Amino acid sequence: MKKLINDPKNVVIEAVAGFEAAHGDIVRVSHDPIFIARSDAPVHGKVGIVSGGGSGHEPLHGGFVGYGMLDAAVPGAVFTSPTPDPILAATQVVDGGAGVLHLVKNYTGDVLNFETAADLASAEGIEVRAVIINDDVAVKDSLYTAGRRGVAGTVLVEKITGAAAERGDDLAAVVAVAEKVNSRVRTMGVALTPCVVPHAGEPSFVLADDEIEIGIGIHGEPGRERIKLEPADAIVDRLLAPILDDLPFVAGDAVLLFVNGMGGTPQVELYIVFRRAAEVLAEKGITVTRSLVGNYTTSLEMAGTSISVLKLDEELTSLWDAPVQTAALRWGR
Amino acid sequence: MKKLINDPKNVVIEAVAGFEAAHGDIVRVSHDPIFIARSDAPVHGKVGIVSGGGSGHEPLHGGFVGYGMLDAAVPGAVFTSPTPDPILAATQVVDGGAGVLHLVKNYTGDVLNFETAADLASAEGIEVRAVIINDDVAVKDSLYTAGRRGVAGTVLVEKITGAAAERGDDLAAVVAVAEKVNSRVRTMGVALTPCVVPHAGEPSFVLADDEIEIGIGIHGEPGRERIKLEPADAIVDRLLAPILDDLPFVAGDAVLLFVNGMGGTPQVELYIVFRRAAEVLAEKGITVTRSLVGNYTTSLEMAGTSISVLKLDEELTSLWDAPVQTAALRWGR
Amino acid sequence: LTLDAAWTVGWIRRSAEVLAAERAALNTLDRDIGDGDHGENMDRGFQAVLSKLNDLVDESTPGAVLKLVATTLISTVGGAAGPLYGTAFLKAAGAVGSARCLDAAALVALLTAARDGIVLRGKAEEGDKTMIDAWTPAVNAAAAAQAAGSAVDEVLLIAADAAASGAQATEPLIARKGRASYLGERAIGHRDPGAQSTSLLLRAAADVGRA
Amino acid sequence: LTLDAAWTVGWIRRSAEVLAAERAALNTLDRDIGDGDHGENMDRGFQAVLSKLNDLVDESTPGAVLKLVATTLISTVGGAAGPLYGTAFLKAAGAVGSARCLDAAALVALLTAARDGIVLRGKAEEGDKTMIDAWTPAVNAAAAAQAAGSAVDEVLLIAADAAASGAQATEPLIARKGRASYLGERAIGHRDPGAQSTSLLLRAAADVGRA
Ligand SMILES: Nc1ncnc2c1ncn2[C@@H]1O[C@H](COP(=O)(O)OP(=O)(O)O)[C@@H](O)[C@H]1O
Ligand SMILES: Nc1ncnc2c1ncn2[C@@H]1O[C@H](COP(=O)(O)OP(=O)(O)O)[C@@H](O)[C@H]1O
Ligand SMILES: [Mg+2]
Ligand SMILES: [Mg+2]
Ligand SMILES: [Mg+2]
Ligand SMILES: [Mg+2]
Repeated sequence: MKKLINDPKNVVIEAVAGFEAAHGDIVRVSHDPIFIARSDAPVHGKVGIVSGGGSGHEPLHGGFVGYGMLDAAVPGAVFTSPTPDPILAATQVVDGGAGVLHLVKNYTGDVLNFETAADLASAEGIEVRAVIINDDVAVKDSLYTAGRRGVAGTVLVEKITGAAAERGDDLAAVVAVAEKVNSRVRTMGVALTPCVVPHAGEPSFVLADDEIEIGIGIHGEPGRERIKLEPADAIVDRLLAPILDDLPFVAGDAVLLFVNGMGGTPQVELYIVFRRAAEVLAEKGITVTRSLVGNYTTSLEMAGTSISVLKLDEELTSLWDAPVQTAALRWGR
Repeated sequence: MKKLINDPKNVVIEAVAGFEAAHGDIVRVSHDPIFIARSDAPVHGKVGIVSGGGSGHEPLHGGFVGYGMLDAAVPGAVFTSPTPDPILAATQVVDGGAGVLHLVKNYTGDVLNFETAADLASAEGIEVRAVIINDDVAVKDSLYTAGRRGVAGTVLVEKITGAAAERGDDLAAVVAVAEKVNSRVRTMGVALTPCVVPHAGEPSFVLADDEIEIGIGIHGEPGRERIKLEPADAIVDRLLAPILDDLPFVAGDAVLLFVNGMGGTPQVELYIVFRRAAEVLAEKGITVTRSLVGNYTTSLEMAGTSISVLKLDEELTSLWDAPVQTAALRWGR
Repeated sequence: LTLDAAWTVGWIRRSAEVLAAERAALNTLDRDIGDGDHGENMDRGFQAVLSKLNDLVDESTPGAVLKLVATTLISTVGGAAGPLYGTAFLKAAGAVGSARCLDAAALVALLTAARDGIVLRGKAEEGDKTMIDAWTPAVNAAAAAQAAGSAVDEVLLIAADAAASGAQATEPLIARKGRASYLGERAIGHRDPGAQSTSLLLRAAADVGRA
Repeated sequence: LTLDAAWTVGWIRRSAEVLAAERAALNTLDRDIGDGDHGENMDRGFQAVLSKLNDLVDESTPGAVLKLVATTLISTVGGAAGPLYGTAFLKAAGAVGSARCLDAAALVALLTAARDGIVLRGKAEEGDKTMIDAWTPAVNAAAAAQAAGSAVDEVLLIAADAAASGAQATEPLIARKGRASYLGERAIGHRDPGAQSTSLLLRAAADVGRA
């Protein structure tokens, strides 16, 4: 394992310190407990939006703190959800009097820790609501399981929900937007190589030189099936089919197509994936009206990609286009 | 070698097609010969800026085409400079009557092919000037060698020069700005793992499990020395010392600190690097007033980083801050 | 054997020792069917507990120790295990109240409350391939032994044995909760890391009890 | 042996064959001290030349063939080798003018012009560890042989031999031009890929000459 780190125990602390040094114009950082907040938090009268989760998925979530997106992000240890303390502290700091929304990826640890923090915040008189993000079609959904995972679609939920809060929606309305985005976005990923968690020092799983993992999770959790490497176009077809069937997406839909890099995949490959995905959608009469390509929800240095498709309407499109100013996503200002 | 590609021969063609599909609002693409131009090119009365080079360094250069930065980018085969034909065609397309500047990284192939294209364009009555970028302190400079390589500092040259052209500077003034940035930026990189060129199918070099290459080039060219893996802070110190000695940077300087990812390095690691670099600069009385962190000049999936330091003044700072709207760098609009 | 505050502290110290020793093994179990951090999470939490234990005042009670463990785990472990074990110790503390010494009945109440706390938060049932599959057999066996008149040290031993069998019995299961539930049939053949850490904790209790 | 247009076409076809066969080997040489694409670049260029050769009219001259090679290489090879070999063939075409057939003196003029073109563009001197280290010995040996009255086939053979020795002689050198110059002492012990491809091209010329 070769990594540009010092003591593995200090990875998150030092990375957050670097983030603060680089982006002091956009964020301020609390070091104990650790969280990243908008430099102008709390914004009076605005619903505060807090997200968070294990580290190792950067720029998710810290890279999305700022005007028009998140008010705070709470990074846990690598691939481990944060504890309630920093979530509570972040919730207090961003509360501008209009309540706080927790955007939580659907993992037992994240759900439980955010739940505890929300209980504590409520006890202090802060109105807190949570929306659970579960866009991953690789996992069968069922009342009897932990349900689907929250993966790259989270970025879209955070951007669009953040825009709704920024325009002044009240807490119920912001919750409704978040639920709407989550209900209309579907994602599926593939891994070509595993990642190595710093403190573990060993790959999270092992793939042969000619194997790929279809339906991989963002923590290196095994996916749907392990198959032999195929041409990019064939892989894209495998990822896209269950996504399109699931909602389902149909001819006439306008969509945002998001090709996400898992961290170790070169940009040329992401664009090759985008090309094929756009082609398939066009064949089905689905129009790509917005797009996003890049490393936005990563799994450390894992090579691979995920494809997310979000069904747009006028409201979601204009919220997507609204100005945003964060370290990792910025336009309009 | 596992890659999300189809036929290795089609990597650049397909990636550019995907880029066009994703960023049609910012660029338009010529497929034969291949180049990427601003959607509103030529901008009448504005100096046109063209850059290019081998593919595999994305987002460099195509990701920097758009308002306030490049007018066109010409991608060659992976790690191979483009031929004169597409450079000439791009030069013709972006010529708005005020002349065209070629920004060329200092590699024999790039210099020669851009030279030929410039000769052909001049023969057609287009005024063309070239600025050669050579920011890499890893290589000893000498009249008797090919000189220093152009590496990640290129991004800073392209952004700031693009802003000068956008504000209406004439060709001589734009050239002066490009030369000024190039003269004030220094870079040095390190590789932890090699990269694999698609058509080669084999790593560009081999590093043992505990070895790193200090002073690596962006095509996997071997660097200054091969050493045992060290903590991130020690590596940063090794990279920064020759950078600071070279200009030299001194107490009281205001600088832009740019930590670039080589493609396969997780963002947490880049911020750990940034943290230490900022700390060392602060100790020396050098103030970081602007910063950039991310994968901007990559070498496919290589793990590693480079640090660039640019000495700012009022003019360069305001040109850096000026609005830019490209696929990979965007602010102010 | 007296289950007083000193015993409780001894149990927790021994647990911290064992979890540190088994850290890598728990990570490996979690890597197979989860995300590979369970050993890391537990070790981080119990090391934090260790440094907190020194702050305890002398005349402390088992309940006070358990409460300190609970709040420390909640604020340092994270992941799924943090809130689940945290709740377990919190409910256990509640169940023993301010008693200075626990008899067999109190011990069974402690274990039952811990298990119920986990079910309350995590909503897992037996057979879902979670830590509950170690807790519930332990609680049942302890309750039966106590009803049959066993002494506390025997109850502890019986609970630890039942937890160990329970952990082992997770191996052939398909998971319905936690990360392993994403795996479907591919979870078969792997032991649940949380069930294993539960087994280690209860074994530590029995071992300290015997010492 | 007559060095007419047909011979020139034969030389180029043979070169394309050899470069395709040696593609991986040239890549490997370039990987050691450059960026690993020299075989790829040369093969791409000469395959493009092959498909252009069919467009040639029957009554073509050596100069016309060389000019076609030049423009095709310039527009398909890229990298350093593209403009350098492109210029070489362009200048060679200029040197032989519209002659239908080349004698030994014309052959030497061709080789000299090619070499001078590369120097003009690349500014390398002998000993800089570039393709010039194959070209210059070849030019010198050819000129000497022609001055001594050798026939064209002998001149070709002598030039090819000299290029081969020249390529081999790059191995102990430190590079002062091209990517290998970044390596300093670490370039020692590796053959320059461009010198090697030059040697292959001139060997192809001699082989076709003999056939
Ligand atoms: N809903 C649940 N109920 C009970 N135990 C659970 C539940 N979800 C997960 N667990 C337990 O938590 C363990 C995993 O803990 P850990 O690896 O620390 O957290 P994470 O899954 O967040 O990485 C599992 O092995 C399982 O025993
Ligand atoms: N200035 C120069 N003069 C002559 N030959 C050169 C010069 N620079 C490079 N070369 C030749 O070009 C060869 C490399 O070609 P190639 O690998 O195709 O291009 P690149 O270096 O752009 O990848 C070197 O081996 C060397 O022989
Ligand atoms: Mg975890
Ligand atoms: Mg090259
Ligand atoms: Mg885990
Ligand atoms: Mg090369």
